[in-house]
Amino acid sequence: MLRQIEGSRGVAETVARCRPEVVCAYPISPQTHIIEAIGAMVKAGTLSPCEFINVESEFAAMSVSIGASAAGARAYTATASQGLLFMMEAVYNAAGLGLPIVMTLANRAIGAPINIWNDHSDAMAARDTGWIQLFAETNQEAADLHVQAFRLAEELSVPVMVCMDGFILTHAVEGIDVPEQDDVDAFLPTYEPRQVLDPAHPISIGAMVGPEAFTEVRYLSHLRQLDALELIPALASQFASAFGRESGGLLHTYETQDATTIIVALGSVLGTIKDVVDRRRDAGERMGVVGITTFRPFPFDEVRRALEGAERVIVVEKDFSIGYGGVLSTDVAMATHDSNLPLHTVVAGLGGRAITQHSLDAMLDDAARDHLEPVTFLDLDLGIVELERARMKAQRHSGPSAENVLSDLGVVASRIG
Amino acid sequence: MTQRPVHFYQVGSFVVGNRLLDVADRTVQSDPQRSDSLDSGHRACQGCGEALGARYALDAAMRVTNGRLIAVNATGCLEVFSTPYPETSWRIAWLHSLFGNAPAVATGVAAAMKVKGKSDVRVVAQAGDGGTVDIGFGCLSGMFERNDDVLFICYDNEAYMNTGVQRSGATPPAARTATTEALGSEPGNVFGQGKDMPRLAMAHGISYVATATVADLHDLENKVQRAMQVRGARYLHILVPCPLGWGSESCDTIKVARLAKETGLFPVFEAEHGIVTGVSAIRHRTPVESYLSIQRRFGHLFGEHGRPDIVAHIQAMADANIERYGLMGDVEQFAATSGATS
Amino acid sequence: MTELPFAITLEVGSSHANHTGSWRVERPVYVDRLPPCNDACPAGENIQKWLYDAESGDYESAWRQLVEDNPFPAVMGRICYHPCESACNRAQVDEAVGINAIERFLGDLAIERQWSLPSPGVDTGKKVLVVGAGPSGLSAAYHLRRLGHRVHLVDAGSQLGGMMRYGIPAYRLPRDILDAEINRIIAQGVDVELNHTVLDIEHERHAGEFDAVFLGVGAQLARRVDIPSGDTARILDAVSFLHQVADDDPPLLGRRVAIYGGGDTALDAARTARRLGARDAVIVYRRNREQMPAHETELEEALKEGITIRWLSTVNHYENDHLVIEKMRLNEQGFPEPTGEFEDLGADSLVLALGQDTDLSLLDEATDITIADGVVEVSPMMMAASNGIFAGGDAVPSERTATIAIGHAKRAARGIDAFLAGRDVADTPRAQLATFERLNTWYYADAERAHRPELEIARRQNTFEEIVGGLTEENALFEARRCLSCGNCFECDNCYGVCPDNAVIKLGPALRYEVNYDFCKGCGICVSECPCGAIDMVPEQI
Amino acid sequence: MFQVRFHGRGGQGVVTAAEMLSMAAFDEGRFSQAFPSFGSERTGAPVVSFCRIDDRPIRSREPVIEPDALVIQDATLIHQVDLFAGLSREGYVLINTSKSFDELGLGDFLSTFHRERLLTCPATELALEHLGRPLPNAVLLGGFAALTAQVTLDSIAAAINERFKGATAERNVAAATAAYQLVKREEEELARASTN
Repeated sequence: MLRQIEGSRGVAETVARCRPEVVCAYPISPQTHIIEAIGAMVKAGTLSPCEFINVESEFAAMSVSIGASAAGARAYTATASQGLLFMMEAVYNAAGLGLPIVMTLANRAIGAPINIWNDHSDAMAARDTGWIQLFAETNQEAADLHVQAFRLAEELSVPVMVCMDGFILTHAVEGIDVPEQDDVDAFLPTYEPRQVLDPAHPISIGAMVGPEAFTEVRYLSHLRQLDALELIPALASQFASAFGRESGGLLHTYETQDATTIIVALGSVLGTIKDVVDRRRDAGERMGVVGITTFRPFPFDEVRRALEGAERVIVVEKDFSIGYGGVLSTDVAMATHDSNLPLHTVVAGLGGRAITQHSLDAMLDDAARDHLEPVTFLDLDLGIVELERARMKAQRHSGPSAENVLSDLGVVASRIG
Repeated sequence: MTQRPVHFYQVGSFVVGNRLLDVADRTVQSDPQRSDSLDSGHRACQGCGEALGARYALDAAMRVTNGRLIAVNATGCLEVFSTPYPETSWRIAWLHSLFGNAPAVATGVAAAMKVKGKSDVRVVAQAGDGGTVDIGFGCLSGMFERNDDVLFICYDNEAYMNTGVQRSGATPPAARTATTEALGSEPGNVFGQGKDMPRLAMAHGISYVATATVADLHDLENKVQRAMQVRGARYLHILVPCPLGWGSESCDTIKVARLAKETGLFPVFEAEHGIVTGVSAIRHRTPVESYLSIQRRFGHLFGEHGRPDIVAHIQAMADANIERYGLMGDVEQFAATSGATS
Repeated sequence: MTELPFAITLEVGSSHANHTGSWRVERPVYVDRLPPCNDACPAGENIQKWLYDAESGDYESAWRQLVEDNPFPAVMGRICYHPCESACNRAQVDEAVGINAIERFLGDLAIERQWSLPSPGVDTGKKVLVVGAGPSGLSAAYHLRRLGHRVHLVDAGSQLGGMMRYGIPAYRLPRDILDAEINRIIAQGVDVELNHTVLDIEHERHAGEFDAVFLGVGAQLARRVDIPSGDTARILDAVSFLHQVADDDPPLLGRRVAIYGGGDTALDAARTARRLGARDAVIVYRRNREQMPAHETELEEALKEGITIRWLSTVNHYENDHLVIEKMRLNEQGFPEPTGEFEDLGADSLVLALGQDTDLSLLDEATDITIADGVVEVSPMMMAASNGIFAGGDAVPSERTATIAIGHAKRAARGIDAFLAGRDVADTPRAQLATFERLNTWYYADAERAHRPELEIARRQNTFEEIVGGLTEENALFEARRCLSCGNCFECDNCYGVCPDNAVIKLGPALRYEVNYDFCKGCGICVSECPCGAIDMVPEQI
Repeated sequence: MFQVRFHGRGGQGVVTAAEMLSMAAFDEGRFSQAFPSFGSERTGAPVVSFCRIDDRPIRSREPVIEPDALVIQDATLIHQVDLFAGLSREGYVLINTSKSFDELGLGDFLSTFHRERLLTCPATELALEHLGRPLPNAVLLGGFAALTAQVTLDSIAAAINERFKGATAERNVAAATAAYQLVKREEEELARASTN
């Protein structure tokens, strides 16, 4: 049933219907509403049996999940930003041990300077952990992806991270059709662990593996992710037939069939971009969009196919590898390396800066005039940058840049969005 | 002639399996059917106290739980020497995740058992002193505070042995390690405030906290048994000498542990809900020299350029322990607490 | 369970493929060492072994082990000077194990329960003449019967027992106990002939067609010195004095009795005199306490009973009612020499306890026998003459105690058996000594010795009641369990328990252990933690 | 598409107001979207929230830059924050105040807008009267319904009942209804004034 609810609530209720047996979390904005809601359901007994554990850190949150999963329980947790980094050692470990934990990542920037607002730096930091990473475009998809995530994780014995934009989705109230319990039960069988801690059949999990076998272990993990490239679309179509809506899959294309310019992006910004694209198509521009849902494993073939026929690719991404460039752009470039398709990176929305249609239009106008740089920072205030550069040049003790920039800007609280 | 009951046995009750005791009253280790939780073929050094302590503790736990046991292991010597691919020495359900998260992983296992209605399966988490008092302390404290149903066992060999004997929060004052060399005016480790993990555990008010050494098997097994008889968070701190890191003879591992107790440097006691309820009395009070001088890590305190002042300082610490815990009880009581009655 | 994830997950038991034994440079090896008690026992008892049996309450097995070597547990449990206890390693922990007391307990229990000695061996048809029915003669008879030889036992006395009966007062050795153990031996089928003095051994041997002879004639002749004395002075020797008392025909001694000498016999005489009513029993001895040959324990008992001693004194002469004593002093060499100072000592009688000699006149006709210092020279197997004459006890060169005599007899019996079979005795090599240093005494519970009850002094004045009582079973058991089992595995499971590599295999009750050298890394903890030092560390041949 | 921007201070339920408006629209079978201007919501700090209402699915996630309506829950923000940024000349403004625009010093500025679309409502007073607490957000929604006719008072009441329970809900509904009537009366007065 469609209801007007907050994204976090939609995700929490969906996760609850996936019947997780152990849920533990440590609060961090903007993930809090999700775990608060699940905690309430456990307390109320509407989610049972389930152990809800308030841990002392994200490191413990993932560690508890590891223990629970290894002992055969369906484990779920959620985090964001600094929290993901704090648990990172355990995040790698969960993947290394092949434990099908599902975690929601409410995407948020990473400090310093500390910043609670949305971008994709955290997800990108976990890019190489061995987790499957799915990005939600809407709150409906965010909810639906969790149902598929548990099924995917448990079939492959690989942990899955469902990424949804912090605040933009987690705190947005909109119409969400939370998957019904019966449908979820039909779609998601009970967890049959590939290996489990059982006194009746003792095994040792987590051996030390040396050079003689480490490469093979890693390669096997890689193969399992490649298997996911087959399984994810299959699950998406099963989901579509079971729930009557399109969610998940490897990627979504929009108006790409005749497009000469294609914009590639992850997550909720795709909606804004689509509005822009619609307007510009009305104005006669042949423009399309590719929204990547499965970021890890990266669907090279599908991306290549989706971009065939385009003359220009513009990757709009909410992350940035300092001293290098766009992370997603690099993957897209890998996918299209044999065609010498011009590729532009547009770094946007860092630390929660709003990505407005107006700014996107300006950027696309530049592109149309072939003035778009290979790497562009949307709405970058060069004036501020120059001031600080000058300050630093002038004196050794120029003070902390972040604070300087804030004072140059004046009252930030007055900024809208 | 005073008629006294025959309550001593030929060899007291300090041996592993006194033939004059009922089989049931002998230690688990005397049992030919003991589980050998940690089995032959492991790669621990000769005379490894940790290998010994781990088998002692887990075999005892296996007996109490009738084999319904799952062990979680932190990274460290124990983990590395027991499970190098392709061989494991564990005969029990065992999981290794990370260095600092054993308590949390164990919490997860226990939660899984509870949610699956298998609460008869008990969970033990084990780590060295580094994984307990240093990198694992956050998770351990959280596990204690939530009173999760886990017995956490610290095998304390007083330094980071796995990485080559570097100083840990449990390294004693004046001890030489790779990162506290025996140089300068204050050779070896600092005389800090120390990190008294058992008392930190007691401060959480958990149901059971105890210390033990590999030198008194009866005491150790009794404590494991008592720990397994209660639910919630429990803590057992076992002193396990490391011949390599301590510079003691491999054949002296148990002797060194015994001296640690007999000198008062390592108080052996148990506590319930934060209150000390029993101590293992010192049987033959011994000056700390006899403990220190057989370990090369303290070698710089003796000989020509010895440091009697530092030895005196350490003796004072031992005396303070003896005072604090009342370790000078009479031997009868000691024998009794060691299960010496027939 | 489906097939496990590669490498990160492993099957139990897989580490058995890793044979860590290859690390070893030294290997532990189980040994049996000679306990100091066994080493010190003149009767050659396997004390550690019979204590081991006693510890588990199996007293009969303990007793049977005991009588393998000594047919007189009840007697020796009273009169032996127990060198075993002097050698006992436990003395260095707290106090020696009360071996003697336990021996007596077992001996008394055997009498009470009428356990019989092991039956005689299959008849060999050989005949052995045993001269003298003292401790050595009776023991020889016992051992020879067990070896299947026929034994003809002769003694000049009217009763069996020799010095056990005529030398040792009843308050130390009750007669019923003595009789019981003697009768048990005779019941083995020993042919006894009393009141018969052998004058010529060769003649006696041929007359009886004996294949071999054992001489256990003892030392019955009291040494005398010529002491100038008045005609009313009453002088007698300790040997005949004690003999008369034993025959219930005590001589009159008067109120004041002086005893001259410093051996156990002197003490026995003095204490006996007290029991016969003497108010003063004064021992006159020419040396000091340190040099006194009597056993310390006996001396202390005597002093307790009010015996007084004149140290460094000799009897110069004996007036009618008093002795004239000359004071002595020790010179640099420690020998006493006269001082010329004299004093009087009132005495109604003087008992001479100056040692005994052996009557060897029966050997006058015997060939190739060497007699030196009044005793018979013997081989290590106690052979005195190559034609089959053996000897033991006080008649041969050695300290003169009943225990030693019993030891002689056992060895002599083995010698005779070999002689009769015409073979040499294979002398079994003695194991290395189980020294105190090899023990790990931590494992032994603190347990003070359980002492035997003693008769209070008052009642010792006028009766010959036994002074020292026996142990209750409880205390005997307690005492037995104080044994450290030096050098001999008692299956405490320490090695099995303390091995960090589970490399010790437990073979089961009485089967002890063996080391699994596939996994033993040679750390040596089992050796250090073996309470009784029954494991050696030996270098690997690399 | 109809876009609304709410201005207020942390603690005044600015975010809830946007949410309730979106629910009201949702109840009327329309598509809507509400979201806060994300920040660490400390009491007293200026807060902005947004609501979009449309007849087709709403995809854009950008903040409302060119609002069709402004709901200003705290008049003290007027000179601190650029409240009117992007407001179209056709836009609506509802300010929680008992003062007049001139008294607020907005007279000249607002002269270029449609006067009848600029209204005030003493929501805090009404809230104090009905709830006993100065929570103007739900109250103002009643006024908003009257001013913009984007949603009916009934759907506002429904949203309030969805968001609050029991007495709180009833009182908020009552307050919102009062505000609705107040604003309606204001409109009529203005209309009468303009006809004269």
